[in-house]
Amino acid sequence: MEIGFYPGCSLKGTSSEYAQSTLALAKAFDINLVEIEDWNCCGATAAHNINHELATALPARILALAEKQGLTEIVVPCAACYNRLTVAQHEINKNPELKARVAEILQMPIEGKVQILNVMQFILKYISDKITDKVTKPFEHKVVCYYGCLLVRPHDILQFDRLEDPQSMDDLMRKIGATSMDWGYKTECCGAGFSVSRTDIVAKLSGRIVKDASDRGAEAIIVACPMCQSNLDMRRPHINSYLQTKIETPVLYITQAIGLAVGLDRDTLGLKKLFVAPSFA
Amino acid sequence: MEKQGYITTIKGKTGVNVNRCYQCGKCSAGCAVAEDMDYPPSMVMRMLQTNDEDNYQSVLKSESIWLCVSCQNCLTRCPMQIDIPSLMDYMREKSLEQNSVNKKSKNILSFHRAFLDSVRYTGRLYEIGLVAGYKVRSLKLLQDMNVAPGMFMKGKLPILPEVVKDKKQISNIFSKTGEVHSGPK
Amino acid sequence: MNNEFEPKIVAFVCNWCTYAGADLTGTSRIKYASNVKIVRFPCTGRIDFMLLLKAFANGSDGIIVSGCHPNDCHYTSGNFHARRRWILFRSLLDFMGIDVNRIRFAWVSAAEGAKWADIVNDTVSTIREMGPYTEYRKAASFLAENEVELAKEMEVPQ
Amino acid sequence: MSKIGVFICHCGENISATVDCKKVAQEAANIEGVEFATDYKYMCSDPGQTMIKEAIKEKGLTGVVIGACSPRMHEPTFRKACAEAGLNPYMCEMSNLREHCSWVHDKSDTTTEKAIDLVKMLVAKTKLDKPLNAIKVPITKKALVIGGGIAGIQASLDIANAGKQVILIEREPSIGGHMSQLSETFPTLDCSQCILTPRMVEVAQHPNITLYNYAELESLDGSIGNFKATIRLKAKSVDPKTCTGCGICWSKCPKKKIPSEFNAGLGMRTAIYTPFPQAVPNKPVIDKANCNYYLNGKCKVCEKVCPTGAIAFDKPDELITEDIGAIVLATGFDVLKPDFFPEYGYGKYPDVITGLQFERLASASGPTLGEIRRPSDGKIPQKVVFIACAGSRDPAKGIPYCSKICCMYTAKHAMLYQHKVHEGESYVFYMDIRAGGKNYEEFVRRAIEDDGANYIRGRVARVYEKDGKLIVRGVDTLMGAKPVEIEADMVVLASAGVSNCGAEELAQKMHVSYDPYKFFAEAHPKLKPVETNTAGIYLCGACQAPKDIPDTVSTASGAAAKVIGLFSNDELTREPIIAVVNRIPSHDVSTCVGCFMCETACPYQAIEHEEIKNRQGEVIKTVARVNPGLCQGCGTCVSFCRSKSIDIQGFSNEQMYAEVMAVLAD
Ligand SMILES: Cc1cc2nc3c(=O)[nH]c(=O)nc-3n(C[C@H](O)[C@H](O)[C@H](O)COP(=O)(O)OP(=O)(O)OC[C@H]3O[C@@H](n4cnc5c(N)ncnc54)[C@H](O)[C@@H]3O)c2cc1C
Ligand SMILES: Cc1cc2nc3c(=O)[nH]c(=O)nc-3n(C[C@H](O)[C@H](O)[C@H](O)COP(=O)(O)OP(=O)(O)OC[C@H]3O[C@@H](n4cnc5c(N)ncnc54)[C@H](O)[C@@H]3O)c2cc1C
Ligand code: SF4
Ligand code: SF4
Ligand code: SF4
Ligand code: SF4
Ligand code: SF4
Ligand code: SF4
Ligand code: SF4
Ligand code: SF4
Repeated sequence: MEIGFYPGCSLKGTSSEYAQSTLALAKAFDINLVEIEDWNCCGATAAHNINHELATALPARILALAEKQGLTEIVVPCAACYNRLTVAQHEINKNPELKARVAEILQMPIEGKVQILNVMQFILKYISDKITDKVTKPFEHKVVCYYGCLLVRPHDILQFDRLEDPQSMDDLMRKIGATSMDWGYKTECCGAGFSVSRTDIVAKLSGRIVKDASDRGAEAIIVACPMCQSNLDMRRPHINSYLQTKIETPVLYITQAIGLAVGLDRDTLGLKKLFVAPSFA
Repeated sequence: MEKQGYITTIKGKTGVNVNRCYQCGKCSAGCAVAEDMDYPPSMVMRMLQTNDEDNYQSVLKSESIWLCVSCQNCLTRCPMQIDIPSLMDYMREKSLEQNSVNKKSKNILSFHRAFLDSVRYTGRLYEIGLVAGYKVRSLKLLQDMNVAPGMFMKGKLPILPEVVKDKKQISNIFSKTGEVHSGPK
Repeated sequence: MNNEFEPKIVAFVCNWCTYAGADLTGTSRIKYASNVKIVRFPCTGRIDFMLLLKAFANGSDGIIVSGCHPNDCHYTSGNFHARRRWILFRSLLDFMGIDVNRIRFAWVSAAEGAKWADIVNDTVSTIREMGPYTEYRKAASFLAENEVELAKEMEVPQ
Repeated sequence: MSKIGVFICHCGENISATVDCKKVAQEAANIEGVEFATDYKYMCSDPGQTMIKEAIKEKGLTGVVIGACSPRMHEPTFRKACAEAGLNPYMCEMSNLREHCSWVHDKSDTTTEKAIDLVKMLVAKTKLDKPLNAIKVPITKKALVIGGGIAGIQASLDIANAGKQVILIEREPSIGGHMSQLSETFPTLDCSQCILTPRMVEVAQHPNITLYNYAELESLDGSIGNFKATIRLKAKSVDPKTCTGCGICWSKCPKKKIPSEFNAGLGMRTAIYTPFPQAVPNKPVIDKANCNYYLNGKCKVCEKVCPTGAIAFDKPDELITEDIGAIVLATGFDVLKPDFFPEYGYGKYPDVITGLQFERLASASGPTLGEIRRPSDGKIPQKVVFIACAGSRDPAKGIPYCSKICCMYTAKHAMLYQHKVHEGESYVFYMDIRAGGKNYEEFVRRAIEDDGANYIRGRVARVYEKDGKLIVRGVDTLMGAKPVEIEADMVVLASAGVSNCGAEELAQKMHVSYDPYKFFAEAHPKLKPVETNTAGIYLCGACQAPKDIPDTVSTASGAAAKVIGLFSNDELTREPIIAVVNRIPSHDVSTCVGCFMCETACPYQAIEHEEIKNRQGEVIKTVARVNPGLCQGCGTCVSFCRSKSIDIQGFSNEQMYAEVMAVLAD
């Protein structure tokens, strides 16, 4: 089976292990993820912070390319890209004027009918049912699931999971044998795009998250967003110096955790690319 | 902008009727960055409600609008369903437009600019380029020197940018949406 | 002054709100133009729009329809029915070649004596400016020929 | 041929100062069908009325038009006078020459001309008047009260004490409603059960009250004065006549872990149970959904131990029908349940509870015998956070209204907590303190000033648990909207008051209107607060909107007064201004085509279906019929009827047409 794939910039750079593990996981379930040809950056926070039209046009090009390539469904693992793409498509569809304007900017027709799936939706739709049979090495660890702020919001547009206290990731983790714990920071913000410009804020916000996880004895924090991952993982030195402790709870992508459970190896899943190395794999 | 009009303009541009806010504070209570803001989100709402040009200008000059990380916590929980994130977007655009960006927030803007420049020239984010661009703009030359080598080692920072083939289309998108190159500040 | 056109205007009002409001105009001794004559109905819901058409067809220059404010209807919802049909009625008027400005739809409560005077005066001056409604004979024959069809047209699907 | 008499009044100078009354009378005399016309200084005075009566008799008048003040003022006066002279009162109409003419125009010929026109209009209408008779309906003097909370209890007692019969139905095993669950009540802090229990007992013992517990309204027919109510008596599985209430059965029942509704889930009960020790009636019922015997055919322990043989497993539901003259709706309210507060973790953290659960904790008869102990581990909480407006005033959660009672009970809760846990700290997050009422503000001030409740103005964004503490993240909007974090042991949500489950269905059964939140709607918010739009059905208490006990009891007594007023007559007299469906030319035929547009139009459900049968008894067609008991005479149906088959007496199509034509005819 073939489904479209939009990696986005992070997955090509800082978060290449997320792309790696997503592709590997799909392959393990006989799904071929086809990259959208000549895709561009979605504009992320930057565009939408300072130029609304640009923030719509950049994702629109991606969607238009997918349509051109005949893709009806695309998987977007980065929660930020997923959010931007979904919101842009929603806005285009509810506002015909904007749709026309965007088509004019792009010099390309756009339908606005592509199904956009985040990694969770992708797993739930195509993999979840078959997981139990495939688990060879149950992921028997205590974990907390960190959804971040973008995966479930804005809820009236995304319509994904429960707004407060979402459960889909927790359910998946339980399926692969993990103990998924209740905690206080499921959907609190990690500092998102401030990673470089306001590292102090990221250290504080991500610090609270990491601390709560570690206080509760989590062996890993499970995420589905490269931005969350890099803030919690790559910024760990900042976090630790802010907290004045040394927390070594690793931050794994959900695709890596599931990958391990179904027997994929460390390298395929890019585990060595994590800054805070997991002790168990 | 004339005194009477900004509430109406905001409503027209963002759909947010600032007068719907009844100052419960739930947004500020849940906002990730409220304690770092000069005006927490519910205060921003109150200031705009006054329909007072001074207060409007204070918001445009505030750090708050740049500190907002668009996490949507406020909108998610606001009993009145007020779309503060969109309002913040709008205020940032306005603030840029009239050149009253908060001094302490120049770094945040520099980062956004550097980011967009990377996208403008390559169609994608080129992270080394981004960091380099940001450093030039923010003059924070030493920042992240400790992280970068680790990233190289782990194969997370490609040396050469990936480039979109249809660069023309990308630069068209930028020029047509009015996102002009600002150059290092 | 004497040569000025004096329009004939019929007001269709409900008993509970506007009729009482007009009574209050009187009790408060607020003066208004004497062109308007009030016909009392139990409720605006009772006001059959065929009756309004017939008023036009028989030489009325203008019409006022007034009842209780939304939610204040003595009979809970009669005025909502009236309001819903008003939308259909406008297009019908148009179809018959009657300027919709010749009819004024208003809400006047029992406490709004002054408002009633304003509405009357305002309507009288509007109609005075529009001049007499002269095509009424045409409307009359049209109505006579199409009465059943028109009645059907006015039916409101729920 | 009609013989109309026209009487023009001067009203001293009120009319004659601007209208030439003599001229009006003269012109009126020339109108076709007018037999006699005159003018007089004061028509409503005794001599004026005598003048009318004499003219009716002498001239044999068939109709009367009085050109005077507003009919809203003197129509009854003149109609009465006409009736005294032997003329049907509904053949008398008034032309409003004062409020609509002399008082609003200056003296001039046009004013007099307008007066003449106004008289012409009413003459035209009166000529088409038909003699009508006031509608008389006999009244069954027995009231049905639905719901046995404090509202239903109060209404029942008031009606019964006036010597009228009452049937009270309560769907639960016991009467008492929410008030029986409360600890102490604001603003006086008297013990709820202490003031309620005597009234419950009085209901049970009152000779004029028949109490059906465990019963619900099945269906309702008829109209004011003559309703027919079918009541479902749900099978109790216990014969109340033989049962002595000894309690052996429930002490032996093996099913002991059923969350008790009375204790708001904080305590357990058995399958055979009375909700609480002071229940009225104090006889158990078996909860079939939880009883072992009904679930898997085994057990019957209760039957074995019952000394009187009262257990009756196989007795089915029973339907009874009662004739009823008036109904009082008193079905109360409910509090918002879980899942509405995922951000507060309600349903997830056992120590996040509702106000109603707090009442049970604070109540001497509750699961903790009145000690404030948190549900998770039974510890006495040292820090309690109260969150006001939980769900209320929150359009995002679908409840934009203020629940009215929670500000007060939250102050009470903080106060009770401080009284019971002296060293404890209480925090109240609020948006506004709504304490309008006698001694209410003083009560709240006491909680703050004397008992030290910490009031913080702002909402709470979320609550999560950590190390056995509930972390409450709120804000203090009076301190620059900076976030506030409190590590609490227990969180109490002042959850919104909402309509009772089943309210919508009940309203539809009874043709009572309800608002978007499914609270029953009063006929007029200010002037008919205890009436519904359906004549003969009244309402009181929290089924109308969240209400505290003082308001509940006042409306209950108000509704009872309406019922007693209605029952003080043997017959009901109503104006005959109602709709009728024509049955001309012969009784068998009607132009009605049975489209029932009228039915969709009628706000009172007054349109019924009637079958017309031929001599062989076969149904020829179904036509509309108006129930004169329900029709209020709005006439909306008339303008909906395409075949002009339904018309309204006193405001008929013909009459309204004639009146309009009279204005336009020159
Ligand atoms: C937490 C809390 C604290 C409170 N504290 C106070 C206080 O301190 N002081 C104060 O004045 N007020 C207080 N109140 C308000 C008080 O509870 C209400 O004013 C009162 O209970 C309303 O009485 P009611 O009879 O209208 O409704 P309810 O008490 O709700 O009674 C309604 C009754 O009708 C029955 N019923 C429902 N539907 C049907 C049906 N279809 N057929 C038959 N029966 C039916 C129900 O079983 C119930 O018995 C408090 C309320 C709450 C929630
Ligand atoms: C400014 C204002 C605005 C208001 N607006 C609203 C509103 O918008 N909506 C609303 O619902 N309510 C409103 N109210 C409240 C409303 O006015 C009262 O609820 C209502 O008037 C109370 O009626 P009452 O008959 O109890 O008292 P009152 O209206 O005070 O009537 C008492 C009567 O008793 C007479 N009287 C007094 N003493 C004696 C005596 N010893 N012997 C004989 N007769 C006596 C008095 O002369 C008076 O006629 C408003 C009130 C105010 C002050
Ligand atoms: S949560 Fe909404 S209503 Fe409350 S203060 Fe913030 S914007 Fe205003
Ligand atoms: S979207 Fe902005 S204002 Fe709203 S909670 Fe997040 S950071 Fe605060
Ligand atoms: S009948 Fe009316 S108008 Fe005539 S005197 Fe009496 S109050 Fe005045
Ligand atoms: S044991 Fe029998 S008599 Fe006693 S309470 Fe139970 S049913 Fe009634
Ligand atoms: S039969 Fe049912 S009610 Fe009776 S004792 Fe057994 S479980 Fe309890
Ligand atoms: S009574 Fe108080 S707590 Fe309850 S909804 Fe109204 S304002 Fe909120
Ligand atoms: S609208 Fe007229 S024709 Fe139709 S059912 Fe009613 S009375 Fe009969
Ligand atoms: S007059 Fe009004 S209440 Fe009577 S039947 Fe017609 S619509 Fe119903």
